[in-house]
Amino acid sequence: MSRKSWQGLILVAAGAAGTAALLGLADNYVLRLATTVGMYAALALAWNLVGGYAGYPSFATAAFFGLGAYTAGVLQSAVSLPFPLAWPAAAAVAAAFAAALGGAILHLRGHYFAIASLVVADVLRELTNMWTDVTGGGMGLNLPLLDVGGVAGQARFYFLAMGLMAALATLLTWWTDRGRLGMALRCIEQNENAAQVIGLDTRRAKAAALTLSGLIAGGTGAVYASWVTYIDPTDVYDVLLSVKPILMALLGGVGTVAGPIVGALAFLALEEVLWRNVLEFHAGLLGLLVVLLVLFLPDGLRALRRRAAAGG
Amino acid sequence: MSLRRTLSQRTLWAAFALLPLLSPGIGQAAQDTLRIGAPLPLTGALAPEGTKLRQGYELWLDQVNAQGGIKAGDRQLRVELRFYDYQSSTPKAVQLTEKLITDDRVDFLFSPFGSGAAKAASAVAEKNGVPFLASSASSAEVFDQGYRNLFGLYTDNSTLSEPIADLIHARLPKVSKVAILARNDLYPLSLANEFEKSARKRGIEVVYFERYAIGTLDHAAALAKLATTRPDWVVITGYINDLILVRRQMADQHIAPEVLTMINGPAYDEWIRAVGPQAENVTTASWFHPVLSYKSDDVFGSTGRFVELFRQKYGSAPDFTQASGAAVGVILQQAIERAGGVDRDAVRAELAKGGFNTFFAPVSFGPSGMADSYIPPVYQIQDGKVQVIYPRELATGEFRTGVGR
Amino acid sequence: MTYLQVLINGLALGGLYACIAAGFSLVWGVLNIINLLHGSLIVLGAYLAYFAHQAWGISPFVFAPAAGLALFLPAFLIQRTILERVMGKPVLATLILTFGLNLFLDNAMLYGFKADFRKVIFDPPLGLLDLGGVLLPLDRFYATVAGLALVLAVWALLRTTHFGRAIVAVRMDREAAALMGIEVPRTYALAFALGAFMAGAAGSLLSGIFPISPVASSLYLGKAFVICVLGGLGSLPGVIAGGFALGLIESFGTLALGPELALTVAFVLLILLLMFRPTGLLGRQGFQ
Amino acid sequence: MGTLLRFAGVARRFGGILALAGIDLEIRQGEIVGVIGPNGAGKTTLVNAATGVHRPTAGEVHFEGRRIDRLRPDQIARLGVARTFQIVQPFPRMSVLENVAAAALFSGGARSLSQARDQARETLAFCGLQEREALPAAALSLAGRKRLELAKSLAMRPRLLFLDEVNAGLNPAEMDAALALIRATAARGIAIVLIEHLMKVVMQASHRIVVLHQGRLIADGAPDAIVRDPAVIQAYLGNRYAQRHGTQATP
Repeated sequence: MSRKSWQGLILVAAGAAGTAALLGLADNYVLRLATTVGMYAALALAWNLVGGYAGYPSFATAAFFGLGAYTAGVLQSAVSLPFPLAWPAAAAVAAAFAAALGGAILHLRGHYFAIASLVVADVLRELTNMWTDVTGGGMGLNLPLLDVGGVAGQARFYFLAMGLMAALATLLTWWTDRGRLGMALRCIEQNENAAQVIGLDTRRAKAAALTLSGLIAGGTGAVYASWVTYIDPTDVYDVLLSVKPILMALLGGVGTVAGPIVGALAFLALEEVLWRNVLEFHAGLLGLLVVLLVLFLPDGLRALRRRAAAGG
Repeated sequence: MSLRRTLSQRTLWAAFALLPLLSPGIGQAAQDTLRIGAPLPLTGALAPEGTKLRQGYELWLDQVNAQGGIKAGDRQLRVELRFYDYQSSTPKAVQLTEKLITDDRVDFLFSPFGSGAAKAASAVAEKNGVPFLASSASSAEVFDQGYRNLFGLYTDNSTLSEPIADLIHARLPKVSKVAILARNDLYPLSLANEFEKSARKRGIEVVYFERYAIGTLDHAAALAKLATTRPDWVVITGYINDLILVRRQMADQHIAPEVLTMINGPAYDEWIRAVGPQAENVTTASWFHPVLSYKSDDVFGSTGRFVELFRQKYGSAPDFTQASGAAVGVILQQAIERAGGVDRDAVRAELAKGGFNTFFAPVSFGPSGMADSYIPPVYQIQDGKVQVIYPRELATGEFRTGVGR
Repeated sequence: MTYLQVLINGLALGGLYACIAAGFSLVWGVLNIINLLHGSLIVLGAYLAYFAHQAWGISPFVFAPAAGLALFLPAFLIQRTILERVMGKPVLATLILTFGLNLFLDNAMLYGFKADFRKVIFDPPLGLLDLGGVLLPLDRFYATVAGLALVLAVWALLRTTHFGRAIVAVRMDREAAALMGIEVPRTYALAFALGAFMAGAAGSLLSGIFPISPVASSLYLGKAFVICVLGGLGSLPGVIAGGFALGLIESFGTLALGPELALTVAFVLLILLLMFRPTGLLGRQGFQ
Repeated sequence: MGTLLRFAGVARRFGGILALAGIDLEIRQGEIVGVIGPNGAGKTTLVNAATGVHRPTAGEVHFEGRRIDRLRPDQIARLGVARTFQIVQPFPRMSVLENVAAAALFSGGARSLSQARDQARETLAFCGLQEREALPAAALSLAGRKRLELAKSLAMRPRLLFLDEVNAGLNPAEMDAALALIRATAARGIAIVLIEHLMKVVMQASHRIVVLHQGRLIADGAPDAIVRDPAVIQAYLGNRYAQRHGTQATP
């Protein structure tokens, strides 16, 4: 079996073992932490498809996440659609938006693409804020409580739901990595002009990557909305929802399947330690952590492993 | 045992926080400690409000512990406040409320700041049957879930608009047009909606109703449009920074309606100092103000003494957020003392009975859990001073019309 | 009459907006770095002016250059030690690095200055000009004039002094400039420091009009983005055009669509511009 | 032997510069056409016009009777028009095999990645790169990278191939190998347009030579006729040389 499929097996085994252990032993707070890891792993994988594989620095993850959260929220509260329908619908809406966005800004490169994608979340936040009679605007939106057993039941249910999103994201990334789209995105990342000349429709490939990214981020947003039962625009369109997944992918190694997951685990562990001990100034220290990470880990932990493997 | 602050203490306490996780047994021995959980926004956009709430809590804690703790039946209870920073993010507030219940096993809970976070966290408290005192939630939507454990200190937003509308309708019948400019945010927006209802109820035409985006610094264009509608009464809702800006930019465009109502800024000294003479005759309303004078059978004894103690500790007069922090402490204390213990059902029953005579106001809770036992007074800035002009029995000044140019 | 008033309101902020965006455009054009730290630097400048006014009663409009100078050296050092290591690295590295720096500075100020808003209070208040019924508040007038003067001064500096020519040369062609004996790393540091100077000065001018708090830093960054793309990258005349254009758009946008849309209009415009005219009104093709 | 590619009045302007000023030219199936001309004559612009990199500002380009000058580069490539770059453009961090497999996958009609890799191995063998299959493209020598460009183009199973100075910078031994490869490629029925400065290669390989000068076609004919054409000499070697040596130029 090739190195990659061994990696795949280890990843699946670790995931299953971890899930079983957490379901059995952990109390609600640890389950909540694990759910957060699942959420950010999915978001990091979603970003990785565009930022890691195609090398396009997308800051639109928060926009897709927020759109998914609000679509699911409105569908469940106003139209009282049951969640098994609302969540996929929300993911689809986010994916459709991503495809449309792709058509509009994917011809831009470098800084211009980064800024355009960064600003999309702001626009969506303001529009959500403004459309009060549907989204509740500044007053936020309450979602129905899903009766899936008491507090413990809720914690387990959302841990599984978010775990499912992360698994789905991993599967999509694995399928992309080994398939035609993965090859196309790698060519685009390394030399987009040469990619066109060998007959690759780069616009379609990039749009496909962004659509997948939107699908995953939108679905994750939908699960998140039900999990917290109350969302408001500034919270679900927060720029950190775009930046943290990038940092996690960078930490774990971009353009790989396992990288974003490893990165999410490592980053959230760091943040939890940071937050638990230093109450006053943890956001500032987070900033410092980010700076150190970018300076010393250009392509993530895996670089460390590779450097270590090659005798440092 | 007051709240820990120095770094060494904090690391010790952090270790202490881990204890419950490791060995649940230890919890039982310290039974004569009352543990109250309080998620607070110490960083992020709501940091100023979070710090104010904490100051209120601390002042009450100092008084209680100075008097040897809470008398519950024959035992004296040491009070410990366990707080975590939820970084102004509502989901983290819910997460931390859960942690305070399951990990820190707190007996009672003070809610996070604001209506949104309070509503989200109240669901967790309700499911765990933990009485949950909301110090800063005033929107009716927070109390529409029929929760038994949720108690709100503030009266509904309509109690802020109705008194002023009555006052104007009675004193200035010729006031026929009102313009409303609201910050597009949970509490300010629901407040503006209440003013619209109150105005309509009395036949006052709403000639302008606009929302300004959070973070707007330049209101010139919005005010220019407002001016064209020639309103007699102007209502502006928002937080103190917004209201400083709007008041000054109104003066810059010589907009001077018969009545100018701005809610929650003008009652603060900070606002009066910032706008100077333009503060004249501006009306506002608020659940609390230092100028009030209630007698109370709580640790403070009276509004005046509370204000004095607050000024000694923090060097400035308390605003309604700081006061509400201390008020929920006082109410919980009285409920525990009446119940004679920390049993949640007994304390919940006492809270529901109400009749708490506090420095903040005479507080009883309605069926939904929202306080309905007092009318937030109406204030007006007269000669740089805050005067109470409504209700009659608390009034310290007469209602004046016309606003400085 | 309203339209005239709204026109004046829009123009009254043009110079100030240009000053806000000038430093950002310079750093983007010369170092090809999107400086997410810019908003916090503006707020820092505002605080310096606020404290100067509290302590010595200096007017923020006069204090602007001093506030800028105070940031010049620290910015030079930040570039030399931290940013120098990511010059030429992909967009992602520079964006995330400045995001981290911004998170740090923003929270340092939040921790140091607390989040509550502070206001420079003029006693006696500055008052306003009454131009035949149309009112122009003096604080905005001074801020815009001072802002414009600062931008033009920097523009002159770039065109006349040796240090200025070096920056322009590096912006045009980094390798060629190095061959001409220009010490490129030092020029990058000087350009970044000049950017910080403009940010500090803009902050000082701002503190004369608006209340200041660390939470407002992202608002100023957003404006700098829009003005820069609107007016055209890396050209100071472009920034002036962009500043006045944004002032008018916000002013008339609010009149037509209502105040809560002011922010949205600017951002939607930014996206449309990026899609159809990345070079902006006056600017040359941006640097990739 | 129908017309494969036709330029009809093709012009291309870059601001003030007229890079191509109305080119009329036809390339037939199986033909090797050499395109020569001094630097800046418009050779690469001609390739770019045909392969969609720069859209002509006037005139039309037809491939197999179908108009292609409005299409995107990837659409034209998939129709069967391949090209190499004057400055090599590999996918640096991908292996030699992956580079060629990509071309096979997107234009070479390969159904799956594994099929694309098989086709790639065939092409690599044909170009003599099979032992260096696992090397990253960036690790190849200049000659190796030039050959990789050719391999990528061949893996696209083109019917027309533009070789833009694919032999520049090669030593004589490498040049002979390249010449043999070009002939073997043409033998597979692929029409080749050879943009070249190396007279030795172009003279030996081409059935026909076309000369460009300042964006205009000044000669089109058999290699030995072209060399003696006064207009060509004048364009290449300047007026004084032509006058001094009258019309008989040295071959």
